[in-house]
Amino acid sequence: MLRKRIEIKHLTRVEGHGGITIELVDGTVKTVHMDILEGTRFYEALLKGKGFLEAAAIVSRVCGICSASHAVTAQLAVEDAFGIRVDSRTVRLRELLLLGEIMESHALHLFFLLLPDYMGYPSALDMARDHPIKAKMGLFLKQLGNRIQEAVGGRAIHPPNVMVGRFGKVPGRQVLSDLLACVEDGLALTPALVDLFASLEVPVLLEEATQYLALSSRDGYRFVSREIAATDGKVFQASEFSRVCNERVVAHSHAKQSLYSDRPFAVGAQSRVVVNGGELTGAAAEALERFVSAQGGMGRGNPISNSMAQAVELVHALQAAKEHLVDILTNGAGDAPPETVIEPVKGTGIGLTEAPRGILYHRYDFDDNGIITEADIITPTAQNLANIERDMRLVAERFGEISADGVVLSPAMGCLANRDLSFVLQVIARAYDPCISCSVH
Amino acid sequence: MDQLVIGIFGLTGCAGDQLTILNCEDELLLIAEKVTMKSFNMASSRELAGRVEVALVEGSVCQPEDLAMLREIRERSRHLVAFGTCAAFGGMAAMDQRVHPEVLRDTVYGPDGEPFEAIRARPLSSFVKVDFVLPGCPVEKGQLLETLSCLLKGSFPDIACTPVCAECRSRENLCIVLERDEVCCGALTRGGCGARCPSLDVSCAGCRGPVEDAYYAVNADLLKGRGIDREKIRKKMMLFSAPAGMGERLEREFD
Amino acid sequence: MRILRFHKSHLEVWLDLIAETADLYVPKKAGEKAHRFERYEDFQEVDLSYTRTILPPKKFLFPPEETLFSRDAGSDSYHVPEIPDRDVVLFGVHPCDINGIRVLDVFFGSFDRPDYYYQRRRKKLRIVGHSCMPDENCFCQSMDAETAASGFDLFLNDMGDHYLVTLGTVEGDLLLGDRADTLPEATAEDMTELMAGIRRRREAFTLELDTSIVPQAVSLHQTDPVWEELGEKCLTCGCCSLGCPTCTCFNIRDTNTLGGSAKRSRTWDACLYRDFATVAGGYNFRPNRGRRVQHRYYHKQVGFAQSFGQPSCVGCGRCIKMCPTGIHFVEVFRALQENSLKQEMGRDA
Amino acid sequence: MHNPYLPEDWTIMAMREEIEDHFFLELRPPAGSRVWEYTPGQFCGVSILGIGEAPISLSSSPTRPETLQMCIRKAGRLTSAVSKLSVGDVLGLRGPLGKGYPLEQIQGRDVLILAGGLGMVPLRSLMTYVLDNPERFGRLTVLYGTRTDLEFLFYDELTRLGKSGRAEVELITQEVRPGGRYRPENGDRKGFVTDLLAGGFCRSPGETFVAMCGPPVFYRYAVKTLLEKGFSKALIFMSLERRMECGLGKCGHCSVGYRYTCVEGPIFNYWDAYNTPELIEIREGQPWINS
Repeated sequence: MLRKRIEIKHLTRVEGHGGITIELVDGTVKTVHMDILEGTRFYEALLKGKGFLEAAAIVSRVCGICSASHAVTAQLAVEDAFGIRVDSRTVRLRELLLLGEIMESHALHLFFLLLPDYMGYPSALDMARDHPIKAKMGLFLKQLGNRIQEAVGGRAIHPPNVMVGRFGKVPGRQVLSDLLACVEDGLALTPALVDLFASLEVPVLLEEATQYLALSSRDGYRFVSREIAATDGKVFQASEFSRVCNERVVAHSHAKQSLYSDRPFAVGAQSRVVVNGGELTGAAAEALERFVSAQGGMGRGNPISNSMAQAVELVHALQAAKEHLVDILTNGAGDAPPETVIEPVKGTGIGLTEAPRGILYHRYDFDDNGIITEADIITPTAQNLANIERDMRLVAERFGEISADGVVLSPAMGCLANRDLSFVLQVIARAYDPCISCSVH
Repeated sequence: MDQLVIGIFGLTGCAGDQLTILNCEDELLLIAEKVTMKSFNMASSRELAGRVEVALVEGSVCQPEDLAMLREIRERSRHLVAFGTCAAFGGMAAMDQRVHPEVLRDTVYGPDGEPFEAIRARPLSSFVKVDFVLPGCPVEKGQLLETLSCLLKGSFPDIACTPVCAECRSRENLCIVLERDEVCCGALTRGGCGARCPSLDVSCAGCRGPVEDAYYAVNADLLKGRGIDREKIRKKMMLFSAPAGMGERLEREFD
Repeated sequence: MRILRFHKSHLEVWLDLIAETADLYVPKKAGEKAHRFERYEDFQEVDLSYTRTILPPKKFLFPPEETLFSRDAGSDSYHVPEIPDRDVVLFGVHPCDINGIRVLDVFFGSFDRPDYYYQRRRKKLRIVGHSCMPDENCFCQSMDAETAASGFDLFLNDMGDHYLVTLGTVEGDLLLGDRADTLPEATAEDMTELMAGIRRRREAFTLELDTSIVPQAVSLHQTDPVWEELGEKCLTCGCCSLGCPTCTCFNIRDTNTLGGSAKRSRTWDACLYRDFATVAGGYNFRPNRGRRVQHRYYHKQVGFAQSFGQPSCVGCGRCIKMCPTGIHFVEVFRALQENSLKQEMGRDA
Repeated sequence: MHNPYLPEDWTIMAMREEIEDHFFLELRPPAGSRVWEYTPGQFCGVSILGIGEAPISLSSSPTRPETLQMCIRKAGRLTSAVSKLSVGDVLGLRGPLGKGYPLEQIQGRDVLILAGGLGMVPLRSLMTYVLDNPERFGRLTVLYGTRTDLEFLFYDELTRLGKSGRAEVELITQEVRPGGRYRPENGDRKGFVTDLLAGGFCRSPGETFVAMCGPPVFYRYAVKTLLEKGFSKALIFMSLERRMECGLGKCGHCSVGYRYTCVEGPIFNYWDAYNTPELIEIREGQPWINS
């Protein structure tokens, strides 16, 4: 019996500490583990006994990259529990904040974590020396996302301005019009952005049928909704989500894993584009069409397409941010936020958003005083873990034996040609843009 | 001149402080020009071993692996910087030190989980010598750049240790405690953020960690005197203002 | 001094005119109860009925943060930043704050070492005073600061539908423009009314500090338990100092840029902060909270007077109003005086 | 208008590690400028822009006007940075600051210099000044004590001076360490600096001018002995350390009671020191004002 073990101790250019272990016996893949080595902070336990006012400040610290999503999702959960309705400006500002986060996160991933793989550099800073224009485009888009988050959330990371029912201070007219000007500059970059990512040879690693889940909305391409759609045609309500994704503890990882009908599923940019792509308009819709025609569709199970979906979402985020800014500037910016009287009610609240990496779910149970008695946080990366392992297993089965022994992948694999299996596995992991802090919280 | 070699490491945390380095979009290329960044796993696949002049260590020690890594980093580094509030004070994960970590573990992982060693989050200084503390959740970009600039000159920066109130008053904000009778941790908390939250009309959560002589009892009395519920005060102060090891003092001064 | 009659209906036109040639700052509402001196933009925002602003006018002369000088990478000369050339007109300053500025003038001009940065801003500052009515925290009359004998360019006495404007300086005269020569002089009746107003105001004070024995009370009771009690009550948030019209302590600190340029700047500091008296090497001359509070009280009422002939406190009441834990400046001295009285009686008995 | 916050760029001409972590520096003024006029006992602001500024006593005497000398102890950020400089480098200087010794008052008197540890740094300035003006002063006595003999500053200079007969010099140390400078053959003694005061070494204590500098505990005991021996409250001068930033009596950090030590000090006579709140705690457990 010939045993082989491929071990990647530390994944790089992902957020957090994670590794990959694969065991092959006589050329057959026995186990594939995405090892999540990150330390646990026990957020769900820390939340117990805390007041509803502190929830967002606490959970935003789960992750530096997705902090705005966590903050907004927490407030949505609180508002759901207490039956608080927020005004339309607050709704728009929250979406704007999430769009800023999408821009920052996607630009970071596309330009800093992913592009170096395609261009053959160990890091974006190395790449920037030879390709300053590409680097600057990435930096500009990333900075724009941060500017939006600073202006709306009060800080690029862990936004303190997101409060229950309102914003602490609504950004002033001047701030918003400056942002609008920057967004216009960003929109002017979109053709170059789409050209850049359309020019990459995206290797088709896999074409196995994949189950995608995303929040669905019938009024445009949105990041907040209380309905979840699966690509098998089923639609679920927020309250059904924890049952649907069925999160459970696994032995090899501090992160839990999820299964949909006992099978792995994917969430994230690619899932959103597959589920809601029809709602895209303008340049974002055109970009999607271009990527689809180049790669034969987003929903064909190739995880590498996730990056292209992120590029599409970057274009969409710029368009949507403009729309929100124009609306807020027209209908009143900077005025005092509405006073909301918050009366805690005993019960349960659920918050759902599309974080950059997919569906983010918060559920809190409150007592009469608004103290949290039970908390549940299901993060997108945790949902994706089982699917990442599935993809790795499939790739390892297909290419593992030959490439691990030094035979390289075919040139048709684009940037993956001449690379060994462990590199390919890392590329798969990075394609999901995993956020390990989120997955272990 | 030899380039300054900095190592960037993350223990258990949210990566927000490392992300703050990448968020210096305007300065990033200049930083890359002047500073060699080693072990910046989040941004680079270039794993560089060897000694570093300065190690920026983010996150707190939450598991035995963190501790082993921290000790290795200390060995490799001439200076070690506690980078962010988790590293400096234990951060959010260090609150509620009285609760046994196994209770927390079982709450999150339930009876089915494979038992792993659960320890409570501790700041770096509980285990190794820390040469400089750059607090913040996340660290302030300006202070980060100041630290890097100062390190290029061979020194650590001169960072204010006055409370958030100093900056809040200088910005002529309305005092949240006086005007709204809300819990605000400004007087307990290190400034340097420009009173970011009170300037947004949001009370200070204490995310930059406590000033050297944080005085919980007075804060508690003051807020209780304004009719704020005792538990509310305790909870708010627990978030950040009472880092690992100080929580007990808070409890004591509270009763 | 010449006093002119100025009808309020002309105020807006006048302010607009001043704003054309100078940087004009006026009291505006900040939230429900507070005020700030802010740039004049819209006459509707001007609220001259305010009691006190959050920060006193010292922010215009001694800003919370000020760059002293900088040097570019590779350069061998220091660069001192310019300040705007236009005059700064502060409109609606109350007598306590005018007297506060007089204290600053004395202090920043002291020891044959005038403060360069203060002086150059001071030269550009024009002060238009405004009469006021005290609230429960005002005790300026106890500190001899309830009227401004000088220190203003113009002073507006509110007489209902008109002002009686006292001309203080030629710059004040110029601020009035052509009006200085066309406005009617105050009549004898006006003066009677003005005097009556001053009396009414004097009677409106509810807070009083007997300053006659303050120096003795402070000097004789350094070990009074009141200081330790204050130390226990003080948050050392520093709000009393930062908001004080005559507190002037600052920190000097250097900062750098990646490009290699560096600057030295100063920011407000307060003697209540722990590290205020810490020397290099770590020794702290005032590690104890009570001592720090005591130092502040001593310095305001006694120490400053010993050096400069008058206490630096002008009785504006900001430190009382702004103390989150309710430490009451006047009550502290009362307690000291009572303690000394008790001791005396104890001795007699 | 003169801007007293701006430093001048002086050049390091000589630099040596006098004792461990203590660096002796000799500086020359910027081209076209001359060394300031100053009085022994004054200090200056030493700075490297970007790192900070620190108050440093002058160790040289205005009688030797070509350069300024000082001795910097590596304690904080600035002094650590200074310790890494070398000859030819530039240092920002601002001064002279503070008030030095009242030279008119010393005129014609015997001078007793009493130093504890690092206190020798500013006193060297006065010592040199007195030696350079022998016609204006009476007898010079230098008594210098340290905790260990590793800490003797200017040892060779002081020993030479003692042997020259121009002054009476006595060195004493509490502890002899390997590699230290203690040499019994030079007359060095073991013990406390106050031991040196035991003998009847002064012709007329009441008329002698005393300049002393050292750590707080040194003042406490030395002053007591001096007063017992009949030295005058008005003629005992001490150099006191406080946190000085601006050196102009503005920033407030050095203020004690009603005094700004950076402009009214750092040299105070005993009476002032005793009667200024907080300035010095002469007697243990004493309140900060002696009423």
